[in-house]
Amino acid sequence: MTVLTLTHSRTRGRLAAFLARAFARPSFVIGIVILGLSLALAVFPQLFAPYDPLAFDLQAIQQGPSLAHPFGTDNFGRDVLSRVIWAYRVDMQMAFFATIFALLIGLTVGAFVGYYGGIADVIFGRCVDAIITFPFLVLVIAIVAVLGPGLVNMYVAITAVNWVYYARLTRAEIMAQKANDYAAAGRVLGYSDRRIIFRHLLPNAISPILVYWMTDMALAILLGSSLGYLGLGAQPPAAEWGVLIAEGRNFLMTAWWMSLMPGIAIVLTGLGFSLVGDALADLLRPKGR
Amino acid sequence: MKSTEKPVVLDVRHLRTEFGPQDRPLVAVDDVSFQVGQGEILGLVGESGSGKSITLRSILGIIRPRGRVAGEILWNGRDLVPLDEARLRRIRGREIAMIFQEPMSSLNPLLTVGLQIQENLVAHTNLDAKARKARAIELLDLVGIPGARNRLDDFPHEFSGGMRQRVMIAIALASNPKLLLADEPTTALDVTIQDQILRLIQSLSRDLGMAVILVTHDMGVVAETCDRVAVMYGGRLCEVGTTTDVIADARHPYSLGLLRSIPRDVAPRTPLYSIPGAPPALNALPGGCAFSARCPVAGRECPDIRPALEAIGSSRLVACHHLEDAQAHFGPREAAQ
Amino acid sequence: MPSLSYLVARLLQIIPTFLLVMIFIFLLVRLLPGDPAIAMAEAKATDAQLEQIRHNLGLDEPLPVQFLVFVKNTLAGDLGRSIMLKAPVTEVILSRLPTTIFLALYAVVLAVFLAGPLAFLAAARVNSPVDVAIRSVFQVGLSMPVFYIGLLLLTVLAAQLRWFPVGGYGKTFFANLYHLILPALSVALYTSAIILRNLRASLIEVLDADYVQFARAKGLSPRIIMTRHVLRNALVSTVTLLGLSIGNLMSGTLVTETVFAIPGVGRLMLEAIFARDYPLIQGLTLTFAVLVSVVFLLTDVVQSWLDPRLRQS
Amino acid sequence: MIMPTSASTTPLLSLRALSIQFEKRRSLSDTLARRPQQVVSAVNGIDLEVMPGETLGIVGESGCGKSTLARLIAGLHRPTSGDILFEGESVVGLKGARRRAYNRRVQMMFQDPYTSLNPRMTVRDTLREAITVHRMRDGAAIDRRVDELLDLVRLPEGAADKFPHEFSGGQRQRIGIARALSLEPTCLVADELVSALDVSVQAQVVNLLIELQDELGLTVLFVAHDLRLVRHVSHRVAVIYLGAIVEIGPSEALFSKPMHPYSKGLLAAAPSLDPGARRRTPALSGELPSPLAIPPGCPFHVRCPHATERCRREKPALRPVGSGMTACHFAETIGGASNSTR
Amino acid sequence: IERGGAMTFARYDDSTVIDPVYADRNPDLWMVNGLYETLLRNGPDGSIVPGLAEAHEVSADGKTITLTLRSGLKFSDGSDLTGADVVFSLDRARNAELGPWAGLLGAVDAVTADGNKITVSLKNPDPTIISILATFNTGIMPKAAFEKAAGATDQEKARAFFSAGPVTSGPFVMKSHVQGSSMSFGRNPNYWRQGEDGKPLPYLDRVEFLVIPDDATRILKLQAGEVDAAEFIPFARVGELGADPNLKMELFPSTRIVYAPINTREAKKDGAKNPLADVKVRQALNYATDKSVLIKLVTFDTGKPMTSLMSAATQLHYGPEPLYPYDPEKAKQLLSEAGLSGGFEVNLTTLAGSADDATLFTALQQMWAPLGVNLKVEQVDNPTRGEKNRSGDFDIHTYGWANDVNDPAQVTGWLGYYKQRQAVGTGWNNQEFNTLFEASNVETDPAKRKDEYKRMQEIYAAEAPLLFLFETPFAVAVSKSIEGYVQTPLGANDFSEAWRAD
Ligand SMILES: Nc1ncnc2c1ncn2[C@@H]1O[C@H](COP(=O)(O)OP(=O)(O)OP(=O)(O)O)[C@@H](O)[C@H]1O
Ligand SMILES: Nc1ncnc2c1ncn2[C@@H]1O[C@H](COP(=O)(O)OP(=O)(O)OP(=O)(O)O)[C@@H](O)[C@H]1O
Ligand SMILES: [Mg+2]
Ligand SMILES: [Mg+2]
Repeated sequence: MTVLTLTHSRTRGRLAAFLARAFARPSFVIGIVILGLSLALAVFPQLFAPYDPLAFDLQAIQQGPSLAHPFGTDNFGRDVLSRVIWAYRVDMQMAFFATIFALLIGLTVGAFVGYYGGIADVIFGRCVDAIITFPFLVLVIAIVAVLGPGLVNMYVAITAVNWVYYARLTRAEIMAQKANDYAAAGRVLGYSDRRIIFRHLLPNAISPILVYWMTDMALAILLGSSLGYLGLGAQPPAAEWGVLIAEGRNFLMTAWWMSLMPGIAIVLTGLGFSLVGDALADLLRPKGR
Repeated sequence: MKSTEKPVVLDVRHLRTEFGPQDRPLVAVDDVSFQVGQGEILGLVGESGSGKSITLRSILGIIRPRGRVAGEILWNGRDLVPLDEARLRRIRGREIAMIFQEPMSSLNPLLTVGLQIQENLVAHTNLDAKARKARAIELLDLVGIPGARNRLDDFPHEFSGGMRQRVMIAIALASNPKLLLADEPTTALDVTIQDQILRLIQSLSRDLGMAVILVTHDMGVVAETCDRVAVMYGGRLCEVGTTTDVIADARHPYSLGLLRSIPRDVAPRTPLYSIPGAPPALNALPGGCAFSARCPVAGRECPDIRPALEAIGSSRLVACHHLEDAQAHFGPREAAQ
Repeated sequence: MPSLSYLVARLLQIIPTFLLVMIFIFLLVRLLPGDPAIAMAEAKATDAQLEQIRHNLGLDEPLPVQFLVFVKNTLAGDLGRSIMLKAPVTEVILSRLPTTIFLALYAVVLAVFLAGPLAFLAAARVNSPVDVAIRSVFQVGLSMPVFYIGLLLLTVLAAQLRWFPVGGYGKTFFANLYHLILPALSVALYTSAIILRNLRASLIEVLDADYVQFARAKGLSPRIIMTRHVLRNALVSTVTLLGLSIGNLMSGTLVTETVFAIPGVGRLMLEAIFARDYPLIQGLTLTFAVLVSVVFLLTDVVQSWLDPRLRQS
Repeated sequence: MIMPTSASTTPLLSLRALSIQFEKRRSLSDTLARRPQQVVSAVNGIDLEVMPGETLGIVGESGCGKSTLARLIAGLHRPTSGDILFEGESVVGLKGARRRAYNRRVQMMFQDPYTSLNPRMTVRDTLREAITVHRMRDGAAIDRRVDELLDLVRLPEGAADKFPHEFSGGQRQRIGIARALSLEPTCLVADELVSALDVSVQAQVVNLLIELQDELGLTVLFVAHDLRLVRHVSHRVAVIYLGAIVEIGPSEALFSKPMHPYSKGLLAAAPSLDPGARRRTPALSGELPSPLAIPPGCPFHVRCPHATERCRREKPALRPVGSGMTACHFAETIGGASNSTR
Repeated sequence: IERGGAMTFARYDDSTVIDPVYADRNPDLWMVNGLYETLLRNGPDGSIVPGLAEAHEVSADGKTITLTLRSGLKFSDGSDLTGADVVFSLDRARNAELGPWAGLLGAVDAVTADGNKITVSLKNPDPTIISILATFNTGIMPKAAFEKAAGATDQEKARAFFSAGPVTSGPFVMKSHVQGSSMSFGRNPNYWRQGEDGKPLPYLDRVEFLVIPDDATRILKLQAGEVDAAEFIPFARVGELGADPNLKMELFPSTRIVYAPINTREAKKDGAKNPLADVKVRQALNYATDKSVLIKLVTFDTGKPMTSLMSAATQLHYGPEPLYPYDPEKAKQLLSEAGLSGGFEVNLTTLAGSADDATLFTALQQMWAPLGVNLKVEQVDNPTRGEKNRSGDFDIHTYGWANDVNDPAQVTGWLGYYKQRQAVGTGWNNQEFNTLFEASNVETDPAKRKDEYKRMQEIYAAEAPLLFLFETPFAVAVSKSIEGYVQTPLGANDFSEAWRAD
């Protein structure tokens, strides 16, 4: 997860030192614990969920939290805890897949545009403007409507918009790094542009982008939930926090646990991403001279 | 040690400034004592990180967060260390002014130069707006900024580095301070501009009786400008004396080494002297002499026993256990290295 | 103030952006499955009737022709007639826009008032319990879906405590301030969290900057240092961020307006999409683009007013 | 004075009327406001020959074009006009393998020890990369070569696997030198190699440079603003003012008897170590004019105490005066006259 | 007690243009009768009762209808309502160039007026025509006032007329309208009808409408007492609101049915063989569906199983018992007869964001799994679903329907008549059914027509081109202090006899 894209084993020592510094921060530890747990829940929901998230139990409709159902049951008698846990799988996937391609595309485009500048940069600038001035949610909704709802199409939609933000960020970082003498040194040493971009500039430019990625993953969950609320996100009967909240919103007064529990899950996960992101931002900030 | 016959305005006694944890502090300034007389220019030299800037900042009480200052700083007999912010504020900028090391980043980029000069006058004088403006123009004129009248409304980025440094000096001089703390006012500048600024400071000190502490690490600047010089190493003073004495006849091994590494009176393309080793980390200084690890004449006791700053002759203080050895080691110039 | 030619240049730059936006949206709506005719007459019409409707709407023309007509009419200031509302798009948008703008501005103001002072507090005591507490609370705002915040606010503050009305909006300015406080708040929480993060970070940086230290060395009063030296500098980057987040904010209104029953352009956009109301979608998208561009422009102006270095481009 | 090690008379590097202009980016609003295109003339018709094995010092005020010249030679900029010949062949605008071959011979070292090394690569990575890209060594020989280089620049054992931030400024400069040397170049361009360092560290690096040069027979272009150092290091020195050479000549001669009024001023302004020899007035007044608007005639006339009407009109050519060349109409009358001893 | 007062009503969507001809969305057409009175009206039991016309008469050949206008009828502005207005309104209503409803008057040849005698002559007998004259699209508008409205085309005029606060013939006048937000109706003092207490209708002085699209918010608004009624209460909350002492939870009988068209074509859109083309498979799926569970889960026991293709509240409905009672054994048997005991995959196209559809899918998936039917879901928005329906690109999809006309022909034609809409897009093409439908549309003998309808409903039930799901009521929560509000089986909002009790 850190920046250390270097392949050498020597980096391990540095990584260890980095981790030592990171784990000395309570906020990072809390964040990492949250994310670790979330990941575990996402990968092995069946180990944690006490019930089948889809099984109706018409005898136990909308029961409040109890020992049998710590998070209560929903309007079909499904166990809310199990649904929230299974939703981790969908939402963590969403966090990852909705951002990873944007990250990769943005990095590549941003790196090239930032390095070469010129006409490509001008065209890029106009495209960025157009995409940014375009109402984000509208674009996503439209793309989802064209391709049909469902997670994969949602990823496509979010990526189509989101890569711009990564590209902008990368471009700026690359331009800043390019001003450093080590980039000029690379040219004087006769290195190819590709080597300079990917081996020298990018590893140095990547920290803020990774930090942004962290927050963006939290945002992706939020966005996915909003789309779920509008019915454009995850497909039923799969549980997804936004969908769960949307399902529960009619019962805020009578069965508050239906929407509150997934709400807490979203906030907690978002908190995890942000805490880790903030800590990374701090840790990765280039040391002063 | 007495300075010259000039009355002492600043008397720093056992100044100690530390950062970081209480139990394992980083001591940036360690038991530093010196005096500055009226109209005197005191040079403070030493390599990067030796604590020069922190010494100056400690005097004005603007150590960045979590720095702790101890000792006495007697300004015209009044101790500045225990003073609260509000009282200090009346001294800062009015009686004691400071020029920062970084001319590029020390001016607020969003405010006009005129405003940045005049806000000093607002804080420390009761001149009215018109008078303030007149004074601001006068100040810019004084530091040699051409067309001063038209430049009040310009922003810092519209000035070159040298001019910005001069603007800083103008700001510092706004309320006729009695003491100017100049932190490397010329490092960022070219020789010709540096020259202009040093001449300016010199003439102000001479003409207005302003005391100056001039921080630099360039011995040439000291030689051309200062009356006395204090050499710092690892947060401590290792030698204090008149400029002539120190330049021509340094005693401390560090001062000697520093002077020796400057290429003067050596054949071209011959090896220069250089002090072996690297500067120490300030939080891992030996209990004794800070320079002992790099000192060519260090004895066994040096790392453990701290040499006191002792008077040698009438106008010089040196902190070293092995003055004679040093003299012998560096001895005649030819025996370099 | 930035020069006139700078402003003109900025405006000229918007042109290609707009053309791109127009092409995007034109193609996008036509890629959507289902067309206005189907959306309009959904259940009841026969295929022949549908054809008739399509013909009436000009949807049977080839795409390039439709696009040219669209561009031509748009340039003439005519955004067409809304299929769904049977009224000129311009008229519809103009009647709905003020509410949304009001909501967005209200949210921005709330966000700034929420985040500003607290950012100061947090930056003044970095890593103290106060700082940590402030950041955590706002963190929650950052990770809650707008519709959920909205619903919670509605249920607790409006329906239960009856402090505020449940949704809707007022007729006068002050009535609106009262009516829209919850929706504005639910949008503002997110934005304020972002502002807080950014402002806190730049305050910390600025508080440590040489020119602030220098200002202290000049013996200036803390009040002057704070306002004249610290705040202004910290604002430069925050203003950019605020401008950028307007886009997000507008997207936020889409959901908020639905939850809070506010007749703004956000909700209209949703309705238009679901009705495949091509002219309305196109008109609204252009409106969004204009709004966002104007905000960016304003951001630029404010920034170059704050920061003289930006004045000469 | 030690003469260049090679007695060859064919120059290693020749610059022919070399000029470069940077067009300031013209924004749309400039176009709208009909502001004219602004052009920075960073280097203005420099003619220069560098002999094999010699050290040529280049001095001048900040912004006069020293770095630009260095970068032009290293191939980082493309000249607007003029030519650069390396061993008699033009090297302007080389691409691909030919450019690589040129850079293998002509290396550059940078002023800033903090930004000129990739902070995410260990010293070994940095050196290995240079060696492998140019196929200087194969297999195990690569690591041996790395150790050799580190030894050459006197870096302690174990330095190889550290990252740049674990080194002091002087050590970093030595890494930079090792990196340049890894390609076994014939010519080094050192752009303010030691300006960022403390005096005592400067000495170490300068010593190393001189030593290596003598050992390896390198040609060095030593760009700096510390006149005392330049004098110590160089065989010949060129003084640049606003992108043009105003004086060039053997180091000792130039320092003891400068011919151009600017050289004189520059030397006088440099602080001497003699507290006895204090001046009350600045050696040279006025600021360096903006390279956006270089004054007509002699570019120095605005600051020159001896300027006449002719200087305002007519640009003086670089011509032989004394043991070097000077670009001043009145070099003979002004030059040489009493310069304070240093 | 004095009946009167004002009320506030929370709607799920706003009206666009309330015009008999242009109303095309439910929020429009369900409001038309509030403003425009028809010649005839539907009684509470669905029978035809007099409206503006105090009497009507059908000629023996069924081709001429004669109506007599009441005397002294006035529009809301006080102008007289005359035969000319009727002719104008009916001619407009049957003009195919204008609105989507002209087809309902397709049989009309001419409309003439002579004093208060209106003559509608038909090209051919049409048994539905009387019902149409009681349907919103034949609401009577003021000719003079409409023609004075600004605008070149009829559509522009209609909008201008509407937004100016139109002159009306119904119980209310429109006072104000803020698009997307609110609307206000005021009392029409010239309305002709009297209430059961003998006082002139309507009782209410004002009806304020607020548009609140979000279900939860609409209910919160009602619970907070800011509105007096909220429509389209999600069935999930019917129980909760019913228990609220301040509210009456009204479940108005409706003609609304929820069903799922099955693609009966031999091949799917992509060319693959379609197992659903086999009637046995369709029947099996119907048997495998436990409607009572669906009714519990989706409608929270407010719904009823379907007994015919049309709701029980529709005229000429025939359905002695619920269709396809839950019988998994029979389903299994039918499938094996169809050679599909190994199971197969079916795609259910649902409406994105619809909680009901999501529930439906989840339940069906669980019910059908034992048969080896692997149910997949595809969520789309409304227009996409419409497009898929029309292009036959689906297996099964969800749909709902409510009658607009108080006659079975509309729903029957929509669901079963191939030539109209390929039997609601299913591609089901039954010769006998089609013939019966065509005959019934010109059948003037009510008894014969009833028989034809009985037969059609039998055929349809047996052939099962639909998954028959359930009928649902219109759920409206009304404050205890409001009396007399009715939503008709056709969905229309009827405030004419409502009043505030406190
Ligand atoms: N806020 C701080 N916290 C911790 N350490 C500090 C702080 N400020 C300065 N130091 C340390 O104190 C030491 C002295 O710093 P100072 O700035 O006085 O050096 P200097 O002699 O002025 O060096 P230079 O010539 O580079 O300006 C340095 O080692 C520095 O790292
Ligand atoms: N890439 C560039 N684009 C535009 N102008 C440039 C560029 N590089 C250098 N310049 C300008 O050319 C002039 C000469 O710059 P250069 O860096 O060569 O000076 P220098 O003598 O090395 O100064 P210093 O001593 O400060 O390093 C300066 O005015 C500089 O602003
Ligand atoms: Mg310092
Ligand atoms: Mg340079």
